[in-house]
Amino acid sequence: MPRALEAERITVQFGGLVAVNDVSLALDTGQIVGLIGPNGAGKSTLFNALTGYAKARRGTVRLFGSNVERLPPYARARRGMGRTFQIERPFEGLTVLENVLIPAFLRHANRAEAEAAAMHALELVGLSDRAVQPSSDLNLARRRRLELAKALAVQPRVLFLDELMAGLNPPALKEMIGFVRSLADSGIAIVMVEHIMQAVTELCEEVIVLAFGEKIAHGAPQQVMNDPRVVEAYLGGADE
Amino acid sequence: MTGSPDRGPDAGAGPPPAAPSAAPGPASRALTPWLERGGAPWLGLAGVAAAGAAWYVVFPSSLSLGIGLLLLAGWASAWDLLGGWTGQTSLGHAAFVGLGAYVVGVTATKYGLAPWWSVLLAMALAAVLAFLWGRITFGLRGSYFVLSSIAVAEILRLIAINERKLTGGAIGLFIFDLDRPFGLDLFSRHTEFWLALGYLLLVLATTLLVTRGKLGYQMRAVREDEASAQAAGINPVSVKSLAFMLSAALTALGGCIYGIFLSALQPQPLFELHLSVRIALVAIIGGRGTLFGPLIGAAMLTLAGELFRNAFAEANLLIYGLLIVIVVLFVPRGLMGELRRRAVRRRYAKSAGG
Amino acid sequence: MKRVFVALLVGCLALLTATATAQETVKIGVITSLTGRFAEFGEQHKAGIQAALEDVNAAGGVNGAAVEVVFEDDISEVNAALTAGEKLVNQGLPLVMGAYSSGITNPLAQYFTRQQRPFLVFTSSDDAITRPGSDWIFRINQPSYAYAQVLFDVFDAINAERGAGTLKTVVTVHGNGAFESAVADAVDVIAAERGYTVLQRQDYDQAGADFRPILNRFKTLNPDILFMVSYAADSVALMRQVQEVGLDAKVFAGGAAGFALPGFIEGSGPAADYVFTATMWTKDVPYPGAQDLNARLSAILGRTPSYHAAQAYAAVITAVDVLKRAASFSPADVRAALLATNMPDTVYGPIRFEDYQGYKNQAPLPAVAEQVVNGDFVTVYVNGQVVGDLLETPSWNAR
Amino acid sequence: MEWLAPFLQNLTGGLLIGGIYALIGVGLSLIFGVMRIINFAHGEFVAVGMYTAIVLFQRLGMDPYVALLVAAPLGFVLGAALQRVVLHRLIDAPADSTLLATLGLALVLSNVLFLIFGAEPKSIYLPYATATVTLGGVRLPVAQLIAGAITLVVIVGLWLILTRTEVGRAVRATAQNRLGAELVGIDTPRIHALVFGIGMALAMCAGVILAPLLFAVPTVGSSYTLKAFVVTVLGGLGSVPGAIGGGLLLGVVEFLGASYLSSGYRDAYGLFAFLLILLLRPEGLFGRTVKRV
Repeated sequence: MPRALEAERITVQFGGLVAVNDVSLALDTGQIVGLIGPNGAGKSTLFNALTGYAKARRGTVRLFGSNVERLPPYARARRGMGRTFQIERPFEGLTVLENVLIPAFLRHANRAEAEAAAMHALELVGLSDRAVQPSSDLNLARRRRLELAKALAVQPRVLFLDELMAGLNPPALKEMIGFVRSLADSGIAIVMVEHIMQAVTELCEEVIVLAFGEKIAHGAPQQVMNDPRVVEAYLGGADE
Repeated sequence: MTGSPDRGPDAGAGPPPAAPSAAPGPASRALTPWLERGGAPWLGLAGVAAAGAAWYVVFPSSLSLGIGLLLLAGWASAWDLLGGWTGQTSLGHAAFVGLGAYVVGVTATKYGLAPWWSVLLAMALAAVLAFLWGRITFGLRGSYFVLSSIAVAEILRLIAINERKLTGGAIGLFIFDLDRPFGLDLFSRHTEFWLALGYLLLVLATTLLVTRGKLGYQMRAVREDEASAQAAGINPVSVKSLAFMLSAALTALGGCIYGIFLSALQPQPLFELHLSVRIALVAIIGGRGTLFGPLIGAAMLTLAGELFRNAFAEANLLIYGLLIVIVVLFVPRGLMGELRRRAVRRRYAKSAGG
Repeated sequence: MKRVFVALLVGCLALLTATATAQETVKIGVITSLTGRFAEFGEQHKAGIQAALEDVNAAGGVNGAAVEVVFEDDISEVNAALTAGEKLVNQGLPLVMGAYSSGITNPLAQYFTRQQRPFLVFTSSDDAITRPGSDWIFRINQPSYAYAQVLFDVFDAINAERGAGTLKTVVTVHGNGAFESAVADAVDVIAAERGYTVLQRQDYDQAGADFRPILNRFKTLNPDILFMVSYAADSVALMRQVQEVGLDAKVFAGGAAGFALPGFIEGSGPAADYVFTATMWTKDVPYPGAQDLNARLSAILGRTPSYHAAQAYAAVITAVDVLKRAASFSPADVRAALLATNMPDTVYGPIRFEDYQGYKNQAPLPAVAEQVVNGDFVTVYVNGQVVGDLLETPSWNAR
Repeated sequence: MEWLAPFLQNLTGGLLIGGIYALIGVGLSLIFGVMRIINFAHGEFVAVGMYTAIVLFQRLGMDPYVALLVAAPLGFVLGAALQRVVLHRLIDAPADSTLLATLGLALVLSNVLFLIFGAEPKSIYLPYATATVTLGGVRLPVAQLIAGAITLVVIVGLWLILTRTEVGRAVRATAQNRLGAELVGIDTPRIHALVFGIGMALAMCAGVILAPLLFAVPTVGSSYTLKAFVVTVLGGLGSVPGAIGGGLLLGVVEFLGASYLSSGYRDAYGLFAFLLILLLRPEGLFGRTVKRV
C-alpha cells in the first residue's frame, strides 16, 4: 500500500541561494504532519515545491505511489492535492458560494451538482449562511474558512494548510483545530505549516523542523521542542 | 433566442439566488421567481432585440449607422469574453475583424464559396490563430500578451498588404457577387441590419451562457488570481486559450458581416490599431466583465461621436482618450460595472437588514 | 449619467430626423473629408465647390432653380462615409459626388451601384473605381494610370530629343497604399508596352520611413529612371535620402500626390530640382479660364490651391450641366444625362464619359507633367505636347 | 567581395537608426523597470519632441540640435507632471489600469497635436541634412552621425546618473523593491516622477533628433511606440542595457531585411523577431526569466 504522500530529497534553488536542501517527508491517510521553523527557513518554499508552485531542482514527489514532481499545480490539484494560501485570496467580485463553486466544478461538470457540492463544503466550514454575500465583505476568520472550503471543494486526499490558524482569536482557533482534526479523521492526509504551537501540539503526530532550508529535527512535537538544535534555531532566528 | 426560464440560479450576471424575495406583488407571482433565478439578463436581451427592431422602424434611413453600432457592440462584447471576463487585455482584435472580412472576400471572389461556408471557415481560422497565439504568450508573466496582440494584428495587416495574389494587396478586394441564402440579398442594408442585430444577440447570449457555466467561472477565477485558480485544478493557459478562441471566432463572425457591408476590402481600415483600440476602449468604458457594458459603451460612444462630430472630429479619437483616462481614474469598473456594484451592495444591504 | 444618456438620444433623434424639408432649390450631395486626416483635401474641395456654386447660380442654376450643395463629412472614415451615402440616397438627391480617399470611395461606389443611383467621382483615382466600374459610377478625374502615363510620355520625349535608348531602365519605389500601388502597377504595364525594363520594384509601409535600404539597393542597379510614388511626407524624405545616398539617375520622376505639392519643394530644398512630377491640373493648363480660376481659388483659400479644388469645381459644373439636361431627376434619367455629357471646354478640360481600355464611364483626360526648376514647378507637358524645356538632371556631385 | 561594401553600408545604416530606437527604448525600459508600467504614450512623446523641434525651428530659427537643450528639460517637466497628475493616482491599481491610462494619454496627445498642427506633414530643412562623409567606401550621413553621437552622450549620461549619484542609487533601489526602498527612507513617489520625467525627456530628445531626418505627422507616435515595445522585449523588459542592445539589433534586422529580403515587410521583421523572442526566450536576449513555473 503506497503512502499518501512521499517526498524525497527535495532541493529548491533560487539563483545561487539554496532555499530548501535535501528535505524528505512522508505521511499516510489520516495523518497530520506539521512543518515548523523560524521565518525564512524554507517552509513555504517546500510547501510550494510539494504542490507544484515552486520548481524543485532535485527530488521526487509521489502521491499515492505515482510521481507528480513534473506536474504543474493544477494537475496535482486534479490528482487530489488541495491547498490553502497563507495570504487568503478570495476571488474578488464573486460571492462566497461562487468562490467555492469554482473548485467544485473540478469534480462536477454540471452546475447544479457543483453548486450542491460547494454548498456542502460551505456547510462543513460553517459559512452556508453567508453564501450570497460578496466574498470581499468577510472578516478574517471567515475568509480563512472560505479558503478552507475552497480547498475542500476539490475533494483532496492530501491537504496542505499554510498558516491557517494565524491571527485567529482563541475561540475561532479552538473551532478550527477541532475542524482540522475531523478532516484528518475523515481520511485526508494533512501537511500544515504553522506558527501557532497550540495547534501544532494538539494536531500533529509528527513534526518536521526546518532551518536555513535544512531539516534539523523530525519527530513527535514534544520531543522535537526539546531538541537543542531546534531551540538554537529559533533563538538564532530571533535575534536576526 | 429567448431563454429557457429554468436556468440555474446565478449571482454573477444576475441577482443572487438564495435571497428570498421580499414581497412579490400578486400579479408578478410567476415572473418574479423567474427573474430571481436569473431570468433578468434574458429579459435584457429581449430588450436589446426590441430596441434594435425599434431603430429599424424609427430610423429606416440610418441603417448604416445602426449596422456600425451593432457590429461595434458585438465586437466589444466578444472582446469582453477575453478582456473582461478572463482579464486578458487585447489590443489586436482588429486582426479577427480583418480576418473575417478577408476570408469572406477571398473565398467569395476567388473560389465562389457560399457565404455560410466562408463564415465557418473564418471562425475556425480565427480560433486556430487565437490558439497558436495563446500558446506563445499565455504562459508568460506580465504584459506580454497585450504587447503581442498589437504585433500580431500588425503582421496580419502587412500580410494583407504584401500578399497581393491572395488579398489584392493595398488596392484590395471587391465583393461583387454573393450567394443568396434563403433568397436573402446580403448586400441590402436591410438584411445586413438584421444580421448585425442577430450577431450582437448571438454574442450576448453566448456570453450569458458561458459566464453562467463552468468555463465562465474558471475564466473569472483566472482573472482574479491564477495561483488560486490552479489550486482549484484549473489550467490557466487552457482556460485563457478557450476564452480567446471563443472571443476570436465571434469577432471574426462580426468581421464577415462587416466585410459584406463594405464589399470593398482594404488592409488599412480593417487591420489598423485604431480599430483594435476602439473595440477595447468601448468595452472598458462600458464596463468590463458585465453582460451589457460593452453594448452600452458602444452606444454611448457612437452617439456621442455623431453629436460631437463637428466639435471633435478633427481629432475624433480625442474623446476616447479623455474618456478612458477619466474612466480609469474615477470609474475603474466602467459604467455598467459601477452600476452593478452599487446594485449588488444595495441588494445585499437590504437583505442583510431585512 | 442617465440624464446625459437621454440627452444624447434626443439629440441624435433630432439629427437623424432633420432631413429634407421643402425644396425650391436643386440639391447636390457631396461626401468628402471635412475633418480627420484628409481634412486638408476636404478644404480644397469646399473651395472649388464654393467657386462653382457662385458661377452656376449666377448663370441661372438648374433651369432657374438655385443650386445648393449638401455636404456630408465622412470624417476620413469609411463607416461614416457609408452612413452619409445612405442618408443622401434616402433624401432622394438626384446626384451625389465624392470622395477624397480611394479607400472610402471604393465602398461608396459599391453601395451606389447596388442602390442603382448615379455617383460622380471627382478626386479618387484608384483604377478599380471605374475599371471594371459599373453603370452607375462616373468619374471626371484621371485614373491612377494617367499619373504614370504622362511621365512615360515625358520619357519618350526625352528619348526623342537625346536619342533613342537614353532612358531604358526603371526602378520603382512606392508606398503600400491603394493609390500608390495602383500607380506602380501602371508603371509596370506601360514600361512593358513601350519597351522600358523595370529592374526592380519596392514598396514601403507608413509615413516617416527610412528609405536608405531600398535606395542602396537601387544604387547598385544603375537605373536610368527612378520612379517614386508617395504621399507628401515620404516624397521629401525620399529625395533627401536619394541625395544623401548619392543615387544618380538620368531622370527622377515623382508619380503623383506628394511630389506635386508646394511642401515637396519647401522640404527637399535644392534636392527637389530637376524632378519630374505628374499632376492633374495646374494654372498653366491650356483650358479656358484656368488662370482666372486659380486666382479665385487662391483668394478663397488664402493660399495656393491644389488640383483637388479644380476637380471639385469641375464636378459641380458637370453635375449642373447633367441636371439641366436630365428628363427628370429619377436615377435612370440622371444616368442617361450623364452618359450623354459632352462639355468640350471646361476649365478642367473636355469632359465626357467613355468606355476605353477596360474603363467604364471614365473621362479620358490626360494628366500634366511638371519639372522642378530652381525651386519652382514648371509645366512641361500638357495634352500630348512638350511645352517647356526638359532639363537634364546633373549628377549629385556636379550640383 | 563585391557584397562587402554594400553590406557594411547596410550594417552601419542599421546601427545608426538602431541607435535612435535604443534611445526611445531605454526610456520605456527604465519606466518599466522602476514603475512596472508599460507606457503606451511613449511614441507620442517622440512625436511631441519632433513638433517641439519644428516649432522652435520655424518660429525662432533654432537649430534642432540646439533645441535639445530646450526639449530635454521640457520633456522632464512634462513627464514628471503627467506622472504626478495622472499615473500617481494609479500606483496601487492593477497593471492594466495604468496601461490603459497611458493608452488614453497617447490618444489625447496625438489628437491634440492634430488639433494644433493639422494633418499636414511638417519637417525641417537643414542644408547639412543630406551631407555625407565617406569612410572606407561607406557613406555616412552627417545628420545621422550627429544623432548617433547625441544618443551616445545621452545614454552615457544616464548611466552615470544611475550608477554614480545618490539619486541613481535611489532609482535602482526603487526598481528592485519599492517597499524596501520606502523602508530605507526613499521618497518613491518622487523617484517615480523623476523616472517618468527622464523617460519622457529621452523620448523627446529622440523626437528632436529625428525631426531633421524624417517627417512629423500627428499619428507618427504609434509606430514608435510599437518599435519601442519590440526593442524592450528584445532586450528584456526593464533592462536598460538590454534596450540598447535591442535597439541596435532592431535597426540592423530591419535594415538588412529591407535590403536583402522585401522592403514591404520591413516593419514585420521586427515583429517576427519579437514573437520569436516570446516563443524561445521571453526574458529577452539579456534578461531574467519570466516563464511561469
